[in-house]
Amino acid sequence: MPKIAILKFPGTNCDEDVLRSLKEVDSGVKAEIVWHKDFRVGGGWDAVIVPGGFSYGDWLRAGAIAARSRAMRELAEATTRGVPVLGICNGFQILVEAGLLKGAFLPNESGRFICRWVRLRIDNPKGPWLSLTRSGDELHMPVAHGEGRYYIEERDYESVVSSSPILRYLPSDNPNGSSYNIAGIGTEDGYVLGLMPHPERAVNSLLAPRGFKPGGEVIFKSVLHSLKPGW
Amino acid sequence: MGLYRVVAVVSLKKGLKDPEAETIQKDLVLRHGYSAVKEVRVGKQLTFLVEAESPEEAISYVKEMCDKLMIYNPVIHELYVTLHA
Amino acid sequence: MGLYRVVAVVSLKKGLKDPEAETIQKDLVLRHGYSAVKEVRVGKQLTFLVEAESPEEAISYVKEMCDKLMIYNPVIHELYVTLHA
Amino acid sequence: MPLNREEVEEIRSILGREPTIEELAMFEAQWSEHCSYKSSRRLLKLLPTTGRSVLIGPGRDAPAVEVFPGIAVVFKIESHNHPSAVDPYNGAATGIGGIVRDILTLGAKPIALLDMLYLGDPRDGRARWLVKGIVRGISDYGNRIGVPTVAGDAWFDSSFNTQPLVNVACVGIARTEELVRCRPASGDLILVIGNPTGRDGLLGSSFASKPLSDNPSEDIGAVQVADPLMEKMLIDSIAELVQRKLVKFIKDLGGGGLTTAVAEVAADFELGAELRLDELHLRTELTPLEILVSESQERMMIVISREKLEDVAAVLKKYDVPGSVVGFFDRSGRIRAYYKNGLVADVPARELAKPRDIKRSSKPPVELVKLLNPVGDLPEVPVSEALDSLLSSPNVASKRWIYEQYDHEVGVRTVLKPGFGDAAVLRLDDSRGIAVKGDANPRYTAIDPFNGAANSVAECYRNLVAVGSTPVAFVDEPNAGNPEKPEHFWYFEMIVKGIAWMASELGVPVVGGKVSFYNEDYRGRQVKPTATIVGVGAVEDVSKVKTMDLKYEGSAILVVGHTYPELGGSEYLARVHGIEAGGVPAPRPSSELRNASYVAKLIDRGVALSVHDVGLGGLAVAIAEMAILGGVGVELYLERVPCRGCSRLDEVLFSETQGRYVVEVRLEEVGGALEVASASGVTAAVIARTTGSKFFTARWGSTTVFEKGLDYLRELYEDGLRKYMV
Ligand SMILES: Nc1ncnc2c1ncn2[C@@H]1O[C@H](COP(=O)(O)OP(=O)(O)O)[C@@H](O)[C@H]1O
Ligand SMILES: [Mg+2]
Repeated sequence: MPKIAILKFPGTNCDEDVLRSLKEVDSGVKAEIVWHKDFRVGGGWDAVIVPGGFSYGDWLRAGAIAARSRAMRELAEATTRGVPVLGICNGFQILVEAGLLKGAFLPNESGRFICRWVRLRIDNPKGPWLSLTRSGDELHMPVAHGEGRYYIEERDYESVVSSSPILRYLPSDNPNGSSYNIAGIGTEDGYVLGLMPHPERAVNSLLAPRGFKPGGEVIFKSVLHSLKPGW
Repeated sequence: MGLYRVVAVVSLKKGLKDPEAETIQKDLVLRHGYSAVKEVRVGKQLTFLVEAESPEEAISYVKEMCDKLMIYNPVIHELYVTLHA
Repeated sequence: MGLYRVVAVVSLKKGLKDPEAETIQKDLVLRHGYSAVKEVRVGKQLTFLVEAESPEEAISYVKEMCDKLMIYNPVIHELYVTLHA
Repeated sequence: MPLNREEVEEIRSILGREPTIEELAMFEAQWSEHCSYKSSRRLLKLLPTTGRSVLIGPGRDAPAVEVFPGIAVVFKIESHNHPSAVDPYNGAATGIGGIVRDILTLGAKPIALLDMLYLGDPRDGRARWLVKGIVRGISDYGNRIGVPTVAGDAWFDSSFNTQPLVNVACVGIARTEELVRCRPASGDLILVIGNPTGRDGLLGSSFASKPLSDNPSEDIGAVQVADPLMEKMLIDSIAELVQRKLVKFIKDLGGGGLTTAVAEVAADFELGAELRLDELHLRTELTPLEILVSESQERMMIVISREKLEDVAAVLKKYDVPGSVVGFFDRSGRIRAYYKNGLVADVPARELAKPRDIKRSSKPPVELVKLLNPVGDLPEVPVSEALDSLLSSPNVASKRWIYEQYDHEVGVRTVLKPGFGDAAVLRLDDSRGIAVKGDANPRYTAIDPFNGAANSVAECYRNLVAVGSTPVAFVDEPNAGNPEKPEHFWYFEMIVKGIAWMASELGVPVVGGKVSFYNEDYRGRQVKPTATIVGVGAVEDVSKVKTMDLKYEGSAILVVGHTYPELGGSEYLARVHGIEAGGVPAPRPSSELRNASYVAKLIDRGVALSVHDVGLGGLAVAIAEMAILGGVGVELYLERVPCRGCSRLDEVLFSETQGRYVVEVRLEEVGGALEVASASGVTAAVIARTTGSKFFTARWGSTTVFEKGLDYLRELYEDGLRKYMV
């Protein structure tokens, strides 16, 4: 069984949710919440998830302080060794702030925090986190963020649009005014992926409101599938 | 009539705890060795481009506006209004 | 050695939609009739109390720190650093 | 409220000498209304506090009930009305902080927040500023600490324009055997952990125990800036301390600060304490007096045995939570505080912690009689327009603008989310869960505090039943005026009696609560006295939980319970006729019980497809909400509504008679459902059917009373509150 680290900073608050949901997807999973002070590249982690929350209170800017932390330097090192990394919500913001993914974040266009379910569509699924999905698949899951307006400059967008995995809100569902309706984006090989919506809140149909299906399950299944020896 | 750029800064009153500033100082500035920084304070800066007869008028116009609109809360904030340099 | 107050203002680049500024402007003009306000911009102001040899040194210390620590994000922000008046 | 002359005299006689200024401050903090309940304790004894499920009743920071064998729910309510009136953002935020810390004291894990907000008229500028600040404060704080805000109540009324009511509740869970219930013993160390103490919040609880000054900016000492990050670190570090069994006792440093925390524990366990005030970690230099009574937020007191100190320190260091050993408990029965080796206070713990009750006089205000008179002949108004007006009333309209600002999903438990049903439901393990909801109706309690408060209890009960839970326990928060004014105190008295009566009748204990007095505006006018009730229900199988949106075309709609001509105090009278008077709907506990158990049966047997209780705005509003949310049309036959004494259409449509539910039932199950009803003496009738038409139509015999498009109604409902908030 692969070993997954769930990296926790002061203010991270979705760590236990990710753990619970991973176990719901596969009860045998080996996953562990790792306090940022204890996180090491050499910890033998097969994948790392940076969960949501408000690291360091999100003071200054969402994810900005955590992005400069020692743990994130270790994580950056891990990505060069091909360890898959998933950033969810604040985790995505941290990865972007740390320069592991392109773009930047701005406050929601409404000026308010927003918590609601949205529909996403996948472009260029690639890499371990999306291995069981196909281009054009629709996934449903909730967002909950105040600074979730993903922004990417046009030339950067041009350079990733046809090569990198991108998750987009259906245009009618964009909750924050992000560029090109982007909800999530990955590196070209898809090993590092970040997304604003919360897949861990969408692994069980019990938690999906009427009209929505739990679309987070496939992301966790994908990584567990991809990490199986021989993949 | 002229156009004036008036800057209003809203910050927490002295003596009140400022968790944002403290976190920035402790977990960012000092952690990375910028120890010459003795204190950090955080405020919000609003810049208004105002049409007025004179700079004084522009300033007092903005002051009144900030009060009326309750852009800051006099109970916890201080407001500092100047003409943009 | 002296203590200098250095002010760093982080604001959104022009052209990026700033909901806070828009809300204030809408509220100002539409609801309260302050139509002399032509533009509103919002920024975050960080004030650092810095120990340095000279004001110039204090400023360049803060500038460097802001770059290194990414106090602002050059993709979306402008940074403006001055000595406190 | 500063100590009065008799109180100072009493302190002299307790000490047998002149008190020091530190001692005076300690008494002032501890004997404030907020901390001591000196005016309210006698009446609170009337509340039914016992029951099979009750593990810990009133007395501790928070009560605990056993919802399932081995699973305890810890929940509590709190008001932050006064701080929110002067600083809505931080006032509301620190209210959340405080209530969460109450839950931590038993070692429970906070899993849900509720906010019950009684706010000003959204058309008023200051009121709107308060609303926005309060909601943002709750949002920023609750979201940051990772506890979902899953339910609440929101009410808009000009009586709250300058003094809103911000009542918040937190729900936590723990395994029963893991609740922190040890006794602190002599020799145990007292630690204060969390934020360094500052001058902020100095004597905040005495601030909450007096009317607002007319110049709010003078109350700076009582203002506190919220620090949700520190709160989150407290939650995480305490969870680890508890899990590793390193603490014996935990207490929140709330109203009255260090003094209250230490004095109450010492008094409860017949101990004394020795404090070294200079050991406490501070933010700025403070005098010993300030250290004793500062109410800086995000601080907790933990009591540990000496040999655990090193382990505790390591946990605190891991989370970067500052802490200091400020003293220890002893057998002296006295609180002795030293500052730099000088003794600054030496007072008996018991006398400090338990001031004598004050018997307040109580007298119904004379104007009240007029309010209670039956409302005279109402002009006939078109009911169709009345319905529009009700659906767009901010009190009735969707609260989406509020709850979408709250992360109500964190924790991956929220099975029934805000806006979808009468209460929120959270899953615990795979199949079991709990339902939670908070309710009040300030208009009812302002007209008739006894019956109004009883109705708040009943409404909360119905909301819990409607989603498919079994009510287990309540906590309550009466928000009243100045207890020194007999006309204000009377409301409090009646509210408590009304709550006690209804809770006893329903057989659900009131296991805890909080009292808020001095809710007056700066002119000394009492805001609408309000009885807020929060309830918890047990859900055996979360997959059976019922939402209120209509599900299918072609099903039958049942109403459960009789409708009486009870328009007094209703939303209809207020909104459409501008009248806030009349006898409020009568509480009818026996039909509440009967109807509830019937609805529970329908849910349990899988007969009910959707359920909604009838509340504000009456039957018409309840059905409209179900249709709007489900996007399913309805044809309503008004002549079939079981009524007693109704002579007008508006009575049938908008009466707020209690104890009623609307249930959607599959056509083929109707016969069975009605049989069960008559067998159990319950009034139930099919009054409508669902259609594929996307219209809400009401007929009386062959006449069409109204016919409205669902999209049109949805717009009214969704926009009623939102339109003021942009
Ligand atoms: N202040 C609030 N915070 C969070 N949710 C709220 C608030 N006010 C209302 N709600 C939610 O909106 C929905 C409707 O509430 P309400 O009108 O009070 O229902 P009811 O009439 O059944 O008591 C519920 O899901 C409730 O929890
Ligand atoms: Mg209801």
